[in-house]
Amino acid sequence: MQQHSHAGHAGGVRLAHHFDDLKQQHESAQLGMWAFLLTEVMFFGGLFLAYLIYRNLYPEAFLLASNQLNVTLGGINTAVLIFSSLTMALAIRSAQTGQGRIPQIAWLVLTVMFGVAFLVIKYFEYKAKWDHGMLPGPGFMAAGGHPAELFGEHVAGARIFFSIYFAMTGLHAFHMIVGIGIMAWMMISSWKGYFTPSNYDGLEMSGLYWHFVDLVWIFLFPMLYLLGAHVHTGAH
Amino acid sequence: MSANDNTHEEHHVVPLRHYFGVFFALIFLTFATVWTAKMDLGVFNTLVALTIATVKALLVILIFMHVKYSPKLVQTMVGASVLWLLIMFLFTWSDFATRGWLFH
Amino acid sequence: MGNQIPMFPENASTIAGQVDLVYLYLNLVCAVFAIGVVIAIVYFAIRYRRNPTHTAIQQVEGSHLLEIAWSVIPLILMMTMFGWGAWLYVHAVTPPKGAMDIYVVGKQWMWKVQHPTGQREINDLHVPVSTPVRLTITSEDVIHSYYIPSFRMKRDAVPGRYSQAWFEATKPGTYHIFCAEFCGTKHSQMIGKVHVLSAQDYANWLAGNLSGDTAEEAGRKLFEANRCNTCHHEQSGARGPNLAGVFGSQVQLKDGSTVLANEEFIRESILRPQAKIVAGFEPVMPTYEGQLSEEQVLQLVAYIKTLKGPAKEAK
Amino acid sequence: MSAATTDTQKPSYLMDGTTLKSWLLTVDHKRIGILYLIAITVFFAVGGLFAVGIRAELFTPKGDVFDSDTYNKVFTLHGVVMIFFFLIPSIPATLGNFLLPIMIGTRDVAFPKINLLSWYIYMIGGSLGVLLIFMGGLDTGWTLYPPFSSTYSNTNVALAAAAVFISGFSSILTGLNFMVTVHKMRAPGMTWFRLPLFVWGLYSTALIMLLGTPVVAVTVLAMFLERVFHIGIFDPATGGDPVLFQHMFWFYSHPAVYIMILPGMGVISEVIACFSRKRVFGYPFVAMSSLGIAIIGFLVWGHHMYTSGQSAYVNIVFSILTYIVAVPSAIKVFNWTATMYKGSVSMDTPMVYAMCFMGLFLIGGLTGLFCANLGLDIHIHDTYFIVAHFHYVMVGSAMFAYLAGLHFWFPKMFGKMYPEGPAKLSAIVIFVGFNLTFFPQFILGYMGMPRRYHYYPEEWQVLNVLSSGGAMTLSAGLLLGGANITWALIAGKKAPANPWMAKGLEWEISSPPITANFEKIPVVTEEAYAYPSQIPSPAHH
Repeated sequence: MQQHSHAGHAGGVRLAHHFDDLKQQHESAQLGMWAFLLTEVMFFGGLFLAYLIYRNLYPEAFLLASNQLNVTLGGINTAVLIFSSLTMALAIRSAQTGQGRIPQIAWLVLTVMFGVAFLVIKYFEYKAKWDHGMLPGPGFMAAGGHPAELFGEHVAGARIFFSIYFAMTGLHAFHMIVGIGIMAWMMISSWKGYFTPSNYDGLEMSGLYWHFVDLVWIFLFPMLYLLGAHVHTGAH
Repeated sequence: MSANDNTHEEHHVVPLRHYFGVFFALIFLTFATVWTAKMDLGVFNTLVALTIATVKALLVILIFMHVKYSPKLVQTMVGASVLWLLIMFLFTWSDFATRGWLFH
Repeated sequence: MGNQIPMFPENASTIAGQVDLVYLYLNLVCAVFAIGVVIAIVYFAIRYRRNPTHTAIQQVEGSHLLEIAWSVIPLILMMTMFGWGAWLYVHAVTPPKGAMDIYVVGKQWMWKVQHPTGQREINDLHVPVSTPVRLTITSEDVIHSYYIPSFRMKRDAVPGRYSQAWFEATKPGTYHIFCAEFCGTKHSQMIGKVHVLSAQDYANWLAGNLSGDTAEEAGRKLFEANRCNTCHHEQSGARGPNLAGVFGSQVQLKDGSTVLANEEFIRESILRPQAKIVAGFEPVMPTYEGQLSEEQVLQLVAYIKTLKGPAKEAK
Repeated sequence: MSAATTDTQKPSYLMDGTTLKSWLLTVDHKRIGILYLIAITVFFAVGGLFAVGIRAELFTPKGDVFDSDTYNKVFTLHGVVMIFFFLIPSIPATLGNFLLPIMIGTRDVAFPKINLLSWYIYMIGGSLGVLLIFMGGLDTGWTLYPPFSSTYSNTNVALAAAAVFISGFSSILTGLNFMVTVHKMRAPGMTWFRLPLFVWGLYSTALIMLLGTPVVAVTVLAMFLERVFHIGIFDPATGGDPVLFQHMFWFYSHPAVYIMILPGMGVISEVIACFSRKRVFGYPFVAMSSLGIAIIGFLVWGHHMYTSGQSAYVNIVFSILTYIVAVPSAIKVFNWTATMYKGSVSMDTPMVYAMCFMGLFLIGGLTGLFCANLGLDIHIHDTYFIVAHFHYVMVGSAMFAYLAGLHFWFPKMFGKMYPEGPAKLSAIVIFVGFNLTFFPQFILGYMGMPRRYHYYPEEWQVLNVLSSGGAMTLSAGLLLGGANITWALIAGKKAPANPWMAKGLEWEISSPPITANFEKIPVVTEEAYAYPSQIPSPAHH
């Protein structure tokens, strides 16, 4: 994450000493950012792999456990992230077309607002799971506990589902928080007038990061929330 | 899309209607995926959900993230990341899928 | 310690000699390559050493022919290594039909062995010579690995599942058993001896070590104590599938697929009954996870294997 | 293409600011390379001490130096320190950082601040590693297999996981920087097929760092969560599958072996070309074999899991792929040998190391074929055969290449020469000690001695004593070499810009280079290793 923001910084100020021209600087920043995103894909990929394997090992348990997630809240959050991606794209576009710093900052503020909204909704989802004892841990499988009653036979598989659920969404939320920090930084840079139609690397790279975080959610939503949506168990 | 021509791709300004088009497509596909998920399609539930997610991802990558207008190198990297994920998935999954098989 | 350093462990199973043969083949091929290259390096270093009288250098760009030759020839040789090794491997992991079953459970830091005839031992393993023995291996805690160098046999004991290995000892004697996967403090003392006995000695050993129940017998008692037969019986309307003759058959599952009823399947069906539901039955069986030890599960498996019956309808 | 004179007005990078702050906040890739060099040397010494501990213990079959718990910690920490804090960063972060921008003709790596950041991340990870030694240690083996690591071990697994996780990001950032630098920062005329082979090696390494390291990071993270919060992903007691951890772990950790060896192979290409005064035979094949190793190297991880309960069919697939990945390595060895043909071979210290490397890599690589063999590996897996094999590759090859490179570029890095006699002597002592240490282990392994054993049967004592004696010889050689280099740093003779009459952009600038590397960015007009057919001057140093 840090190297991303560094790249933005180098681009934002002007040409760094070791580059020949802005074009080389821009291409380097762009390639570097994509290389970073590639590592992010592999990073999340490890957890996607765990999901794939355990879903095949415990298909029933995964359906039941998925059913416990709130599709409405998950869906709203998906829409919220799509909104934020749009505003992010528009923030970059306003820098590209030289509309000055006010539109840039306005779009960034909207992006951050959507990001915060996402996290607030996520907080309430987490809280609900916490209250129902769905946090994976030794208590999860305890006889008489809520998960043990709900999942019965499938409590082991359900525990793995929730382990993966919390690991993936937690990691995703962490990326959102970092993203909001980057957006705040971009607002400051924008206010200082760093971004011009000829050089707006920092904003562009932040945008790539933000869209990537959105991308992860695009896959998490159906995999985690919608998996068991067609099974009607009565809970929720 | 002449990816070799670096000067051309740089600072490509995407028309507003493309952004809004993608945005509405994404919202529409979100509704579609929730709607189809609530139907019992058997094995196709997963297939439909993954297809829709992939289409959404492609829209974001190509338009929002400008990969459609980016140098070939960037496009290669996007492809490589998907390929490497698939390598990891495929080999690991094939272990789990064939563990029960024995020679006779 | 002899006056010369041995290079090979004892050759005491039907596989051992073949593994040594592959080893020798690889040694031969690799030695030819290694010595060839080393001679070339040393020769070039001397022949073309830098000195004042020899100042002309011939720049050689490269040669496609050579590149192809030294890619393809090693590749072909390596494919023979692969083929031989894979063939041997298939042989080494496929137990012959009718092999004697012995159950091995690893635990920090000992090997617990259960014979089909009821004898149990810790760390030691007594087997008859010239008899194929099939090991079903699991672990109670961490990953271990059951390793008998003289048999060239090794298999990880993974908690939560069964691994399978087999050997046929060829020479009476006593050989090392090691744990080959690091498992904690006394990893290097999780060792034992395998005693390969002649048929007569083995019979004597069996007679001298009579224990209460055979594995099947212990399994039958567990089967009754847990009232498994309330559901698993042959009358129509039974809540669970009839287990007579089920072992080794292809079982039709609810989701339409079929599965071979092997040890792993039976183990899973006891511990996680909902994982695979047999066609025509409801998922009503409770789990026995945590209620049976690994050894007890093995006893149940051994018992269910003895249940002979028609079971043709399972086809 | 004239060599810059050494007495320019501009100060060398070593003299461009002498305060501690000017070093700790530097963004100069050369200074960062030196910072890495210092840190890595310290970790190498720490890991080496643990190695001496292991071999001291194994002089006798019964434990008499440590108790079993301590022994388990000693070999685990040896592995963790050597792999994560020495071998993986060794050549890329020191020689690579120093030379990559110079060799492709630019002023710095693409992201200098990220480069410094990666050193700090490495230092944080490394400090946690040092803390680990004093706070509970670690006894899981460097492979950290659950459920032992996640549930049963009584040592500080969480801290170890944090150290590995954090240092992984240092590796990722270095890889990212190198990848972008090679793509975007090459001097005019420096086409891909004019790149020195060391750059090809670093580039291939960078790809592995980018594609593989994140996976081990997330794997270790999941294990950490399991250990600390008992969430249950790999633990069979909660329905998890420990073999999944092994898949995810080796998906990175096998390619990581190539992170250790690919840059070393690049160094050897440079050294052999220079001291044979020849263009590397079959240059494009050597270059492409690096990429080939990097890519195919991702398809073979399952050969670490032949006995783990992995599907027999998948074992067969992994076995054949493992044999295929050996082909590019073979290509390299043959081409290096052919490079010496009709050259003018000079046995300076770097070349001595390079020739030792070739011999040891031959053994290390060829014994890899034994381990790839399914039928054979069932027997030798997790024995001393494996230990010997990977030490031949990681120490015999990677470390020898590192020493070859260090002696080759030492004059460039510090502007001083080292005494040849002690340097060559130490190379020979290290070579002899190394073989004495590890060759007997092949025999021990085939006899069936499992790795990570504290006690062993008495019949194996002779071979173990040989091995331990070799380790002491090896240590003595390393101390001699280290002392020689240290002495040269203080009192070495001044080095000319090009003491070896070598080709390559780094030899056309002053020793040590100025901060900006080049007075003026060079324009490259010729192939790499364009050595003339005549030896230009007899005035060899």
